[in-house]
Amino acid sequence: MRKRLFIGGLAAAAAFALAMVGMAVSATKGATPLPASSCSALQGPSSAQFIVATDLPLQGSSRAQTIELTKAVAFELKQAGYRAGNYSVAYQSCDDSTAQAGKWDAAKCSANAGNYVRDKSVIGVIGTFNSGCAEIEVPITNRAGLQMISPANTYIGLTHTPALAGEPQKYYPTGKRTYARVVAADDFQGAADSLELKALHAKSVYVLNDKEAYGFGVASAVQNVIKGGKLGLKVAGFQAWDPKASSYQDIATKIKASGADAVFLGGLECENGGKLIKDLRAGLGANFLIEAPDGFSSFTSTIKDAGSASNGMYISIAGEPYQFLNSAGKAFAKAFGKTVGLAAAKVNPYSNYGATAAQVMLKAIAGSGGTRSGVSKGVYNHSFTNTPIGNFALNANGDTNAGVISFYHVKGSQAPFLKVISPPASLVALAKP
Amino acid sequence: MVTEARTEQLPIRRFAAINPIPLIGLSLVGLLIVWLAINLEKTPDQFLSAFLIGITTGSVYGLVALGYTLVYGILELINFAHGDVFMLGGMICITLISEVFNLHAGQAAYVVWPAILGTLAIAMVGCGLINATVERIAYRPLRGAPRLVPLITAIAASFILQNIALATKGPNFVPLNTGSSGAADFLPQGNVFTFGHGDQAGRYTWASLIVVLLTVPVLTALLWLVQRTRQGKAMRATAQDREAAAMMGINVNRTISFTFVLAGSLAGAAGLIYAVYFTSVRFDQGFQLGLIAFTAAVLGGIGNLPGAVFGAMLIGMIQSFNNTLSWHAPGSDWTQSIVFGILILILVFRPEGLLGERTPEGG
Amino acid sequence: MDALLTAVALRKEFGGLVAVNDVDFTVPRSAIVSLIGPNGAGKTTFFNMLTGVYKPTAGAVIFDGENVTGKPPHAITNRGIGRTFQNIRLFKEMTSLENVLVGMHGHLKGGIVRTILRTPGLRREEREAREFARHLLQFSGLRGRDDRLAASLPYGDQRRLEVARALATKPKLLLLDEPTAGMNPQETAEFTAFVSKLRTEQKLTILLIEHDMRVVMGVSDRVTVLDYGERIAEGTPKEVQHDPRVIEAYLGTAAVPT
Amino acid sequence: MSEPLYPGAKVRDALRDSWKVWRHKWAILGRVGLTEERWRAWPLVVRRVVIAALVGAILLLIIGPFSGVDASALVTYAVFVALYVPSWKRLGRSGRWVIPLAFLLLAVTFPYYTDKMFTIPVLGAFPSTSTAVVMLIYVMMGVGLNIVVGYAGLLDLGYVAFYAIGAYTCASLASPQFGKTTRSFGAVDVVKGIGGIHISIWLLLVLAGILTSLLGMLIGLPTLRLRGDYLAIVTLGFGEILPQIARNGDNFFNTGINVTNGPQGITPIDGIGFGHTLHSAVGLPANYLTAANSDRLFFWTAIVLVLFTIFCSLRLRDSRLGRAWVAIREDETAAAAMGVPLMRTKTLSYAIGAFFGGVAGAYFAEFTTGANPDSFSFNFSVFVLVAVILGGMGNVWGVLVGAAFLAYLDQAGLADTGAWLNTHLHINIDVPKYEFGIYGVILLIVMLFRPHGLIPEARHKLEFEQGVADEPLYDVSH
Repeated sequence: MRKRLFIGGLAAAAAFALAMVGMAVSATKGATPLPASSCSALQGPSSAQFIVATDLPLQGSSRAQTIELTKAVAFELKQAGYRAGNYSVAYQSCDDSTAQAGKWDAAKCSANAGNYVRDKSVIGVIGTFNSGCAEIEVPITNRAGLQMISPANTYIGLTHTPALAGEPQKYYPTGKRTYARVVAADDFQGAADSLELKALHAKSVYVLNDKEAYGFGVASAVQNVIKGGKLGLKVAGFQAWDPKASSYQDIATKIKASGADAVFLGGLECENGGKLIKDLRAGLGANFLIEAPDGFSSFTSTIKDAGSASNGMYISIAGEPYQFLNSAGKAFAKAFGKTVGLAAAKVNPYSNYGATAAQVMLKAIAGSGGTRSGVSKGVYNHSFTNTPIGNFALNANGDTNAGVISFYHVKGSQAPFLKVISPPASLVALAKP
Repeated sequence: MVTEARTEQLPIRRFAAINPIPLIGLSLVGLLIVWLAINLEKTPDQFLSAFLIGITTGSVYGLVALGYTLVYGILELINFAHGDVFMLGGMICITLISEVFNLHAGQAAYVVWPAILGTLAIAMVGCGLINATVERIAYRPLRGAPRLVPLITAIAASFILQNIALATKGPNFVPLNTGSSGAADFLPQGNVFTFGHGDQAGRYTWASLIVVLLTVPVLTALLWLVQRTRQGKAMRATAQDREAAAMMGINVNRTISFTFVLAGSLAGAAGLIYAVYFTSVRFDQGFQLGLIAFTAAVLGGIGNLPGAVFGAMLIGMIQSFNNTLSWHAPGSDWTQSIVFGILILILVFRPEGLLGERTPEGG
Repeated sequence: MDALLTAVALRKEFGGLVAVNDVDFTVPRSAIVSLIGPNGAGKTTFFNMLTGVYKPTAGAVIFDGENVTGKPPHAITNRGIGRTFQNIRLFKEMTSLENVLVGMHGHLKGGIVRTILRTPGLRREEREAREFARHLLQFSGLRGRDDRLAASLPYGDQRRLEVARALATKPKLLLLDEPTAGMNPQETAEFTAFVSKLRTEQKLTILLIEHDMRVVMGVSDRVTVLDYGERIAEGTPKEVQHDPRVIEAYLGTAAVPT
Repeated sequence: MSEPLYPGAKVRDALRDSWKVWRHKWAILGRVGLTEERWRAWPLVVRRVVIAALVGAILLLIIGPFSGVDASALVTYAVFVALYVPSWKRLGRSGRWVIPLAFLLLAVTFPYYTDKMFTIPVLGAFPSTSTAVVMLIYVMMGVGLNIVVGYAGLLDLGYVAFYAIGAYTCASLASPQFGKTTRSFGAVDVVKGIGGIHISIWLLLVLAGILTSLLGMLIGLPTLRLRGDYLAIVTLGFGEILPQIARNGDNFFNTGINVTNGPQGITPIDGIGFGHTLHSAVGLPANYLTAANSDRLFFWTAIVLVLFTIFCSLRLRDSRLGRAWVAIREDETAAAAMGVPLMRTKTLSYAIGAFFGGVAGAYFAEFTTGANPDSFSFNFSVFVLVAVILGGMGNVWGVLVGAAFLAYLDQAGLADTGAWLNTHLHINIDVPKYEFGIYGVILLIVMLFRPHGLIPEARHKLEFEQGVADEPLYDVSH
């Protein structure tokens, strides 16, 4: 009996010893890829020192845009030969959405951020797409000094102008900024959207939002600018639409009763935006002024879901259309469009932002000295010229000085470009709560 | 040890002590009426719009609620999957209308109506079969099991049906072509009547009326079926006492299957109406709407057919008034909470529903 | 002999149906009283009102000098009324011992904190409870079946276990609802003896619903007869046996119990 | 055997009977000369060696072709043999602790070896430490829900409500959420001058538990007298209302009162840790979020929480209260007639189940550094319920395995499986997309074929062994 126990004990001890040996023998060569459960396979040299990851929602109705965006980043890295100065850099595309939700998911964002922080090969992250997701990821990556550059986040409080208590410092527990964005924040869009409403002879605007971080933010920005009183507009009402509702006739009735002559849809098209537009059209008439921000900028989805009801609505997007791009931007759109099989003018504006974010990131890595904190040094208070979105500078908060918003006007099954607006600073300042 | 005094004066009277619950209920209803009256006075057009929207939504809820009530009446089972059967019905209809029959605006009535009736027939048969299959697989093998077991498989069935829709139709809203009334563009788009004037004018479209007009004959036919026909008698007998019904020579399994087919085809009909009137369906909408319909069924007294429709109308109205009215309405942010709040209050304080009768406890 | 339990004008209506119609009823201390009547006479409904399962529509139940009308079942049990059920209602997935321990619930004290800390006092209480439970099982003739699942016991043993479980509530009054239903004559005889033993050894008062007239006549001190929810007779077994209304009631029904 | 009712019946019966191969193993083995008597005549150790060898052979057949047998697989097998073959129990009192302690040791050292382990066929790599943290949190929730569903038999479809309350308690009291007041109590590394209430997360874990159990009682009192299915639907209702309150709680009925931050959710939450004083004095981690081995700290803390949950759960099961719960589950009327106060006992099960849900929610919020209204959907309630049912209602160990497995599937397993299927079968299916459909199938199969779960509670097992299982699964004629 005793002897058998002894043998057993010996076996157990041997097992643990083996385990320890196994642990000791772990060869590391090149970058450690991020887990396959949320990220794509490594693109670029497998012996690369560093990884740049994109963090985007690859499922749901923004899929078309985000997939193209990942391709733009990959394109940019490939153009650079997967090198940033003296460092070789590989690329992985990570997904922060779940198919069930069809959009970004809080737990997924947090898990992804944890993965980036832990994987010491990750030197920078391009993302996120949704501001709500950024609110979760930025504090986590900040603690590890990991720089993020977003091509799409527009929520103001992430970088400046507190909308909520503790913003934006609460996103930077280390006190050092590690997040920047190459896209103009909602205050620009809110000001431009209000200006455009004014230009379209609206007098009283009903502001809707989808009760999402992004939609609520941009809707609030519009509301605040209008309430600022400089434009002579007024807010007829401010309310949320429920993405799960079967009909929005009730909202249409309310808007009609409020005497509004325009409606602003602050939110995402995938939150039942198609049905919302349909019911608004039905209740308010074919000529009623409907304006939506870049949450509706996937024109194909918007037009498909809303059908003929989308006809005549205005959609704003941060950034410039193809014809307004400088030569670098046009060159990018042509070259990139060729690789993904799109005409240059059809390249989604977000692809330009993605490529720009990638260029900023590569430039920062080149001068980083190979450390995460080194990357951040190359981002703030720097100017960037001849990027796919033109020339711009990032200030100490990580905000861009290029606040151009372009407008599109849906006609039939097309959404041709209408104009660009660069809102004056006095109006932008009104957007804060 | 024995207190004689207390034995002397026995409380031999009815235990009809003052019950605060009906009082609270009545005062709540009173407040509701006052609130509605003030809104009516302030914004009559808005009130009328809300009322008309409520009737239309209520009709759709009614058709779904009938399915819940039928199944609950016979099996005492909350068929969670019912809402998803309804959603599949909507999907089937949208697919048929836009891809098979290819209906669009400007087609003649003799093209549109046969196609719609054909779609209705296919959806009803399809959903009936789906519902019966669910019963066969998920409920029948568990008959006699503790009550909670089929409830759990009902949730399982609901998830499976949702995923079938997800796999075939994807995660986004599946839309139908629409016209200027917001309803399907091949339906008549004109107004039955308009009210109010100027910018505030409201209107009632033919499409809305058709929804209500479709519900009425379905309910009448159903009532006739359950109360007048042999099959209906078998259903009622099975609902009363399954064992006794079996002894009387009723094929209990077949009767239950029939009930599920019936409930499913009602869901199919509701699916069609939803498709042509609300014009877009997503894979996960059925569950939510099913819960609302279940609330309606409970509100009217579960197991009671006219009660289900009554409850559905009420829920439709409450939702619509809450969402549409301006004066001190909590607004659509709280609709879901209000509906579930009603469900909880009714279940806790009046589980037999508004139209139901108290049944012998444990009888 | 004072009354342990008195029911005064007890009444129960289900919807419009009167199941028990203003029945007066008394169980004297240390007596064995039987309640008989044809099927559907309202006996079990009456029982359920005594034990708090149903709230009476009207009337009162006085137990041991206290008005217990409308009190919840556990409160009535803890005041000293133990019961068995017509269709055996054991906790089938628990062992015999655990079944009996559930019966002792009201007499044990362990709360959440003490349970999690498992204090010495609680251990002692638990040990004593188990001892007492074993003793009860033995008394009820279930020695050696402590750890059998209730569902796996033979029918007669299940009946005994129900009684043991009811005894665990430390009752003053024991209500037995058709305890010999489904038993063969030998088991019935054994059970009758067991009931008598309960009175003599446990000093219990017993109220019995019973169909088997031999049991009723064999052990009862008093018999009450219910028909259509009304009390139609009351007296000693002899008196009741010869009451014309009782004979009519029983002959009038198709299934005359033997 | 009666006539098959429909074509699928035969398949179903065959599936249902498949485990009988195991029942009739002796009849089968007897053909090749190995009778039960002969087998039993062998010494215990020999028998165990044979079984261990069989297990090894089966594993080799499974793992070999898929991922190849490497050192880690051999070590795993060695550990299994070392634990299984010697009869540790015969060592007396101390021997009883060998296996539990070995498991504990394996669990605690998990972060050190998980990335060195072999690949599990189809499912992919061993869970990473951060995945393991989530698994442990789900285990905690599963064990908590098991007290309500498994012990007391009350179907709770709104468990997510408790989880949400826990998360929001933690999030709002350890973040800049209430920026107008500045209170700090034991919190670590609060950003200077940021405002808000900052209470130590350790305290908040307890507070979240207490608050949720109070809320559990509040919900329980009016509703617990309802019948089982009505109770289920009422809890579902609460589970739907609470997220809406979270979503609209930034501006209650236009009063401007902001409690939950509405759709934005509350983020980030302060760090959890022992502070810098304790760090420099005893070396305890100052702040998990900034520590180099952040994940491991979260993991070990989660292990402590899970152990506490299991400990309480087991103690309660074997107590007066536990017996009362099972009695209520089996027969409410009889339980009441035996002196069990129904309302109080049920409410207690609710409160205790809620307590663990709340603590788990708070810890999860801390781990993900945020509380977001989108996380609290009905699906989550069902997820935890599936974990309880899959493992075996009432059985703590079963629930532990069920919840851990399901959480692994949710976090990584399904995605890995999908990737494996797509590469090897040359298809293109997004497997995680159908996560809840897969859970639906699991629920259905478990309920139809193994209603007591994969690892039934000891008493159910007893029943199976006594042959009751040959009869219909449920006794129709009570």
